[in-house]
Amino acid sequence: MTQEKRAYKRDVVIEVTASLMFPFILLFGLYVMMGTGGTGGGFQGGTILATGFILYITVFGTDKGREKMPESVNVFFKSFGLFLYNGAGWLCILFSLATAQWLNMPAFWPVTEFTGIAGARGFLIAYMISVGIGLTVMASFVSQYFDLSMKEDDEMDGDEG
Amino acid sequence: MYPVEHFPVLIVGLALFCGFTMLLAGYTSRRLPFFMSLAMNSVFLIMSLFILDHVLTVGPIRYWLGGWRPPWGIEYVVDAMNAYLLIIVISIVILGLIYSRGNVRHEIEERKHVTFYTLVQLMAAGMYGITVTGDLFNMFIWLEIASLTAYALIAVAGGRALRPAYNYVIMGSIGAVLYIFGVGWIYSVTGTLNFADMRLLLPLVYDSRAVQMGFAMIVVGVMIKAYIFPLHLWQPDVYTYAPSTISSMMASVHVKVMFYMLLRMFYSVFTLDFIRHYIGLDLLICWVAAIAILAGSIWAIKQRNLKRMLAYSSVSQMGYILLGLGLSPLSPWGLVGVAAHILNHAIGKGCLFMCAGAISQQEGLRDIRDFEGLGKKMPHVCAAFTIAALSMIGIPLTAGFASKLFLIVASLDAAQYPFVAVLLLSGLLNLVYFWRVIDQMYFVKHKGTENAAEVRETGKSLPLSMVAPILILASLCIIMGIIWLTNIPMPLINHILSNLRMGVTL
Amino acid sequence: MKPLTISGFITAILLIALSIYVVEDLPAFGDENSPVNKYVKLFNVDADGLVESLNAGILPLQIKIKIEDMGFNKEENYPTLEEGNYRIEWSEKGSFEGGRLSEGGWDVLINEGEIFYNELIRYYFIKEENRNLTVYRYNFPVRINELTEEETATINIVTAGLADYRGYDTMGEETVILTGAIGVILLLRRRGRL
Amino acid sequence: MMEWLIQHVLEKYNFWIAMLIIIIGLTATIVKENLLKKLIGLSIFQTAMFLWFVSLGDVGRNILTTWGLKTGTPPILWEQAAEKGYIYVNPLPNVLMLTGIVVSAATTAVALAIVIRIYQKYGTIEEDEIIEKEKEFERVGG
Repeated sequence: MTQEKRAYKRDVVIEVTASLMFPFILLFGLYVMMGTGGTGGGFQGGTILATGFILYITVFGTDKGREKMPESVNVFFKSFGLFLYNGAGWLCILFSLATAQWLNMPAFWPVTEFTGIAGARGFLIAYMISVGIGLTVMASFVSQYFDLSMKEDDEMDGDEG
Repeated sequence: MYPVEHFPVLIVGLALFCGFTMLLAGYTSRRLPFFMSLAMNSVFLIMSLFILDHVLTVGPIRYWLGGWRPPWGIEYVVDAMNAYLLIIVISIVILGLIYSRGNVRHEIEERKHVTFYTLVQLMAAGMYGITVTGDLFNMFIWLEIASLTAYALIAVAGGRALRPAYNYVIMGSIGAVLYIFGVGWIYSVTGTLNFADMRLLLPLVYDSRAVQMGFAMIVVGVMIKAYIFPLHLWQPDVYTYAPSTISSMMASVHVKVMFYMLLRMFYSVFTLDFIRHYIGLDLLICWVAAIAILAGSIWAIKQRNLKRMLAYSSVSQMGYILLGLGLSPLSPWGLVGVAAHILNHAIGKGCLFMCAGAISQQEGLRDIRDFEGLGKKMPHVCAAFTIAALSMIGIPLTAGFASKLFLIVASLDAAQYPFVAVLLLSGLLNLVYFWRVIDQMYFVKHKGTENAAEVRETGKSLPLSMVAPILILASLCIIMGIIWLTNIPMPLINHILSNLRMGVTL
Repeated sequence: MKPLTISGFITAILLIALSIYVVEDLPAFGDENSPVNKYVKLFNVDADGLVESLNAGILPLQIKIKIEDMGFNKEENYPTLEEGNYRIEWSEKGSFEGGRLSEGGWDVLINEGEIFYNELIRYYFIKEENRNLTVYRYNFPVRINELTEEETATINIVTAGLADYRGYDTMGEETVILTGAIGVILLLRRRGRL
Repeated sequence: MMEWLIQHVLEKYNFWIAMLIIIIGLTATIVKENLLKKLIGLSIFQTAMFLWFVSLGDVGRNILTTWGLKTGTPPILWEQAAEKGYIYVNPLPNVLMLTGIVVSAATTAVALAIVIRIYQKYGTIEEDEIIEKEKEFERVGG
């Protein structure tokens, strides 16, 4: 076992509780993020998801944290969240053949067939837009935490003048 | 519902879309983001030409975001001023991107290029958003995106650029929060956030103190962002130590978009009756502008570093635009001067900063004193520098002369003779500090060696991708100077005057 | 006393003076009739013969012309007040409509003409006070509190406001978060592909 | 004077509290030498400004002046609101300030990244020591 790059001594109690709590925090974050019934929206859900990952990274160190959320997945989630939201925008124009405006949700005729105009807006708010916001918020805060928590020793490879 | 009406939102939305897909594409291959950004921005240039044609023929575009009627939802209003500014912003962003091809490889490490181009694209998206929006709070969001990317892009140069970037973050955030504070005040009295709706509801409460406070806070907040004279202290260090692509793009376009916000507040939200309501307010703005012009030029004369001198000269040029804004309640020529100088300064200053970046990259010289014989070593760049400098001074047949002429006609029309004197004196001061550089480049012989043949030929020559934008901008200075004097732009100017409710056409 | 502390002190004094000057025109805290929360006052008209026509459901010409030349007309992209386009409803004092207590007066409902929602929406409000009629215009909260269930089928009005009514702001805000993250990557990251 | 106090201070106590915190934040940003403390002052300034903006939208009886229970309830549709006599708070300032809070968070993140880079380069985050180090670098750099 190579010496993990961590500034503190390992403690079994913290590790076990953290690995136990981690999935439930994510579950609660998903609950808050999606659905019209709940109180939170995309932001609150995304932040709770981010706290789950941040707890994991704090306890297990950035290297194991990187295994849990590798950089490729992180970058993908950032762009995919915004792709969902931005896509919802100009898809409204595409689906309605340039008659509906930018974020005019009922223009999604496949969804409006099933749920009617108000239902279409409600469905897309609850699932497409909130998920988009949540993913971007989670990925951005986790990646900021990775960079800000960079250790002293592995960053001093010469800072340009 | 003309298909063209979708273009403003498509420009901003797809600019964002291209921004984060570049992040994904950059993750796989390093060279792809630059070409994606270049392609997307050239498509936007074509779309913006269509917008201008539609606005001039049919009329302003009013686009309801999300399908909600304006006082309730967000609305995009594109009239002649927006479309004109949008074309300038997109074309300068494209030229800046081409210039950055060679410059960024020299100044920034290879690993950071992907995120660098993503942030440049997001800054461009923020600027397009500010230009096109018709909603007060939406403008704050795009303002934040444009400045947040600018903070990070300045700090990326590392070393000397870190402290100025930090100062810019503090001043920029205070400016943005003051803008929101002002919006809060007028929102608390009228209850809407839409420009057109606010314009109709404000006259009922013109003399309420909340509206005065709102106006003051918004103007101060935007003045910090547009580095107008008393609040410009963060600007010189930022432009000297930032990467030269960023300082050229910010000096020519970023600040014009911030100034456009002030222009939109003066004409479309608080309308000129509000300014005429308080006698002497427009003269106060003119005098602040006059002090800005003179102080900026005097500071520029004292500078040794070329980029710092150009930074101070931008402060004084912003004074010109503010003078035009101050004179416009008195005479319509003021607004013509503002519209002209936004374009002329964008071209001239962009070219000057690009030349400064090229000189510091090729020869590594920053101090004006050791520019001897540069005319021979870098003939193209120095020629372009001279043309742009002449345009800044205001020699006839260059772009700068046209806007100075409009401003002088405006002050004569408004019978404000001290400002004519200020304009002529500042022309002289510009001559002093620009000629000093040209003189060093061409006419000063080497002190040590007499014969010029012994000029050492440095190995690497400038890549074409850097020289091309410089030459394009320099030639544009001349072409635009001639076009402004003919009446080709007259229909556009009449549309700008009528759309901003000046009530009179030239 | 370093110059910085002096300038900080002066800023504090200036801000206190400014707030004393400005506080008079700020709407009171928790006032539900302030322009932000309900409606903004347009003008008032003396109510000689107008009350009967209002009860009959026809907007008197005098009020219509005044609204038009105030700027709320066709050119400025506002719904027009033609004959069949609006309906007048009387609302009792204290009756509960869409999350607020009514003050007793006539509501003018206008068909909005949006693409996917074409029902009548409360637009103007006319109240009678001691011999003259004051005309108000309803603001955003009145519509969103009342019609969110109908229009967007979400219970949480703040989420509906965030994602749908002003959804474009939130997309800009997403980009702000993304820019924050990319800015930090650009400045601090040393390992990894980006 | 007494009437002015009741009408403008008791009835608008939200403005005075927000203004007090704004003054504290702004003076902290101006006075403090340490870069981090400047940033903390700036975020206090921003948060206080958002507090004032949200307090514009509150609805229902004012505790200080009417001593009754508040009648405003969060804007989540609720059947018994009519019987209990609760009215919905105005959701728009809340929506706008959710955006404002996120903007101030992102600005603070980028500013912290810059402060870390300054610390790596100058070894200190006190303003005056940084200026001396810069002069030193200039002399050394020649």
